[in-house]
Amino acid sequence: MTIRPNALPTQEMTINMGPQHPSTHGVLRVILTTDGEVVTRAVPDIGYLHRGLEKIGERVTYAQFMPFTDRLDYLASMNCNCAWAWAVEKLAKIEVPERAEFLRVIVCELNRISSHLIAFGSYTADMGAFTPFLYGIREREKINDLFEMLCGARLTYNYARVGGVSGDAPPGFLEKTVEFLDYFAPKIEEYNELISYNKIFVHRLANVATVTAAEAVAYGLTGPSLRGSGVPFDLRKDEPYSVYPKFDFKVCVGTGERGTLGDCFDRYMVRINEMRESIRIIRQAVARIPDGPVLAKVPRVFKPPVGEVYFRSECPRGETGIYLVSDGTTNPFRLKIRTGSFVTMNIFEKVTRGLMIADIVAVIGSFDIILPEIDR
Amino acid sequence: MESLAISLVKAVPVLGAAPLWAVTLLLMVASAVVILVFALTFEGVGSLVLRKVAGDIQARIGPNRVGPNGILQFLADGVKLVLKEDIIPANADRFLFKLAPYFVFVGSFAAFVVVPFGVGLTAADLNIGIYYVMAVTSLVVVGILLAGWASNNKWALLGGMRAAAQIVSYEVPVGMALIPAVLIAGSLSLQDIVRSQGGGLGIFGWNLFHNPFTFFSFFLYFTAAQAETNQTPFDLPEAESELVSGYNVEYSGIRFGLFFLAEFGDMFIVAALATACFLGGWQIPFFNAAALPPVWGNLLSLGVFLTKAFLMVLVMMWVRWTLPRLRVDQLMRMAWKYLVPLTFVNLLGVSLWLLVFKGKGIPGMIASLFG
Amino acid sequence: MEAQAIFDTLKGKFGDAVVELKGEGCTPAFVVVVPASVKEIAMFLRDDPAFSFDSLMCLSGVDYKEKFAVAYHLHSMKHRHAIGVKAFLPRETPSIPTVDDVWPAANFQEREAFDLFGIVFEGSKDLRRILLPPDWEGHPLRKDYKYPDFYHGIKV
Amino acid sequence: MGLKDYMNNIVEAVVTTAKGMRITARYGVDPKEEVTLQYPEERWEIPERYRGFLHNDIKKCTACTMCVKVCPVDCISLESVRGADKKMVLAFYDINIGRCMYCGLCVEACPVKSLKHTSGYEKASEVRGELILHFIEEDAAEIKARVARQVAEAAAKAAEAAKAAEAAKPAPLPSEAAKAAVVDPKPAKAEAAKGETKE
Repeated sequence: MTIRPNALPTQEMTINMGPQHPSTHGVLRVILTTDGEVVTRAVPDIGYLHRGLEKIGERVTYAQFMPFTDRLDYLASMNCNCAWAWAVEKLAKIEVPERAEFLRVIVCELNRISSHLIAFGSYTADMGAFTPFLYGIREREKINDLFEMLCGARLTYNYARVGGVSGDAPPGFLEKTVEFLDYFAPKIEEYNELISYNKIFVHRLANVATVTAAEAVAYGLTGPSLRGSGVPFDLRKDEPYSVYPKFDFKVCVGTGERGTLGDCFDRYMVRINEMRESIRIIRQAVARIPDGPVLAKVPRVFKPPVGEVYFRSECPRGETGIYLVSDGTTNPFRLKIRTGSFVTMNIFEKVTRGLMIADIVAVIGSFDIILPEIDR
Repeated sequence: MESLAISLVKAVPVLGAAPLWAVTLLLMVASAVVILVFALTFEGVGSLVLRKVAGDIQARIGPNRVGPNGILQFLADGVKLVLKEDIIPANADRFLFKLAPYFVFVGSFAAFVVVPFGVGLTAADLNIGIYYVMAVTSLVVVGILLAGWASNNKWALLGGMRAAAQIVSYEVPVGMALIPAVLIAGSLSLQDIVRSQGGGLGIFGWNLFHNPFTFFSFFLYFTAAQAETNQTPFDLPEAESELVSGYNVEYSGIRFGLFFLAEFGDMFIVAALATACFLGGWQIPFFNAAALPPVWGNLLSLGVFLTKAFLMVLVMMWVRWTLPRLRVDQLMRMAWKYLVPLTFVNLLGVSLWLLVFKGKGIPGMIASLFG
Repeated sequence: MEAQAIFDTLKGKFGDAVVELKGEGCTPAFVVVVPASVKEIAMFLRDDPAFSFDSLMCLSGVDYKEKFAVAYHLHSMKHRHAIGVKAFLPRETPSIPTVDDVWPAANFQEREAFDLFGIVFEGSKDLRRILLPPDWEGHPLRKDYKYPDFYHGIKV
Repeated sequence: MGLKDYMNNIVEAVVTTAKGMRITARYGVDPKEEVTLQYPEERWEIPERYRGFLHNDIKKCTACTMCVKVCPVDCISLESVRGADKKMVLAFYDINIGRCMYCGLCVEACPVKSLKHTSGYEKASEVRGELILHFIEEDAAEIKARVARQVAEAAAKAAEAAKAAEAAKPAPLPSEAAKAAVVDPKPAKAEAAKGETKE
């Protein structure tokens, strides 16, 4: 198409997407420069939810910071709880009873399922299909019931403790967990039939915002976003922590089944498939959980040795790395939390160039970002 | 309308004293009021049903607090819409901003005039019925474009532009998909089209089963019409999750209510046209409603027509709560690469069929085989 | 590859630019380097096939009261080994070359360190405040940060 | 795009739509699938470990201030005075449930298990002050005065007893003893903190 020399001059339009927008998953603001429907540049602006968690971390003790990790990624509080506990235990060299580790793995994987359910549900809602979202929420409520039984809260669990977990599984918890898994496993197939392979849905996601494997590694993508690009890297397998080496599970990677490798659809499918693997892990963990105490004898206020530790664990939204510098006092000297979503936002501007406005929504959903984790 | 007035004057001698034009005017006003009341009631009930269906499909209950089982919810919603503050953005083009909802409302309601509700229940049985519907529903696009422009909001503008592109594109397949029914009936009047689907063949007398091409025509029409009326999966002009709420993002109170009502009005028009053109309209299988006394015949056929139309509306809601939304380029591709060629092929097929088989459909041929 | 071996190689290549290896109490062990040569060392660590540290896990600023530090935690997808690199900066003029053209992942984390510590990354493509508003005064994660009472006339 | 792809696209779109609609229809017609809980009328079963509002059993409480120290958001405040029998007497014990994040650390820290989570979760108020739970209704100043009086009386008694036993030694002034008994919460905190780090 040639441009007519006497055509009317056109100009690009700057649109503010967010911080109040239904599909930015919170208070993300994206400054869009558009040429009609085509986005020429999308710059993320973050920080609307900055609460200074790292600064708070410097004034509370190691044990007291636990409830704040609930607020790090509120859809996967258990994973953040456990990540903090593992990091501090590594720093202070605390041995954890095996039953506690099994319980942690069970709750982490349950929380991974519930977090992926939200990712799945909100993604479909972003794409215009509202019904699967409510199906996802319905299943998540059942997980919340389990957690409520275990620790008494439905959102901010605060379950892990430095040295173990806050309470043993109440009678009937493990049985109910298995019951839930039996109920939930066929639902994944139903989701796939309902929406995943729906022609419109596939068309919306396939070949959109492709990230190659090399780019994904260079930009520090982690978790499902990295695996969606075909990199089989999972911290649970490749840098094993806790009792994960004892379980048999598969690392799900994107295959490019409906488009190019590393597009939105691959990232989406990795999450769907990971739910199946989590079910497998939980089944094994429930079957093999040993008896014993669930909390090591750790004083409420303790002084870890001088030193520093960088510990990373596989959270539903990528690697949550905790960098702790201890000066030998009761409080952390410096605490830095590297979260999956924050680093992921780095690649956002690059992959969204030339997409359409509707695709911006698809990209945000496919990275499954969550704002409290970005802004901390 | 005039013929109706003459017959009315004959039936009721008291009216003979008044001039004929006055009686006609009176009838016009009366039928307008009746249609408006019907449309508003439908929209109220429709919104309630929509939410109930959504609730059922989404494994929840839906509205159930206002009145028994929530059946008065639509009244509560209506009262709320009327009482809410009517906000006009400071930088909006006030005149156009106020004008836009009326365009949309009028465009959607004027189409009710020709809907064949029953044997004799049509406000105006125009001999260009289908063209008339196509023409007045096009007013909606003007209203939406105005709303998008006048709001002085970028999201609204995008929604308006999307709507304009979408509705104009989808007019083509919608029109093309309706023409087979016109060809079979040999008339553009909706009443004629309905009448042509009667006879002793029962439901096989419907245009839907006339021949394979009309069968496809129905689905093509249904798909394209969903797009023309901005229903999911083609609700791009509103696109809650992308454009926040699209062209009506700045509207509130009763002005928003007008958009809302027009949306349901469009929904009914699509269902009514599909019913009239493909599903036999008010025709009752194996039963001639026109032969009954006028009152009973009309009531019965009205019931049948509304049942069919409501079933179509239910299907539209069902689709709406199942499918995700297309992207704007895919929407255009669907119109011009899929629906337009397919409807043309269909039209050609129907024309050839009618030419070759002398206007007979498959059921008709089978019936004549068995005597 | 072990931290000691990495350190030895780096020491052999860069000499005085590589100061020391700290392994005790630190996981992963980290190599202390002088800030000016961070970029060359980073390039080398990324490109040398024996190391191929292709991913920057974490970049953090640390305020040691008398000086600042920037800590890089690197990981290699190929060899599956990790190392920390740390550079100490003077408190008065905290500035260090950027590594965002070595690892693109560094950009946001450098912006964060700039925002919360005031560490300047020279040559960065886009060094703006990221978490705090552009007109915020001070760098909150510094140990001597005083909480402001008001922000734009609003009580904090 | 060949004709085959073209037709495939149409068929696939129709088939996948039909599949999805089958599932939604199943949910639509099956009333058993409705999971909504009609909240004010129906309520879910509160599990035993539910972390609702905090409640402090004042009779058991020893005013050890462990809860105050462990609370990450400082939502518990208390003041206590040393009573006549050397035990701490609470002057006031307040929990700001508007600030509380229901983490449960204080409940775990409580050595006498007087602090507990209840199953309560409904409390909305238009006034922030109403979100502060006062567990001692009596006025703090009155309690302090009463305890001081008791301490003074006890001291006087002790002094008399001491006088009777050892008439040679002078007894300390009662008012001074009372003053010393009113413990400032801050030093108590520091003391307890020391004890804690030791274990």
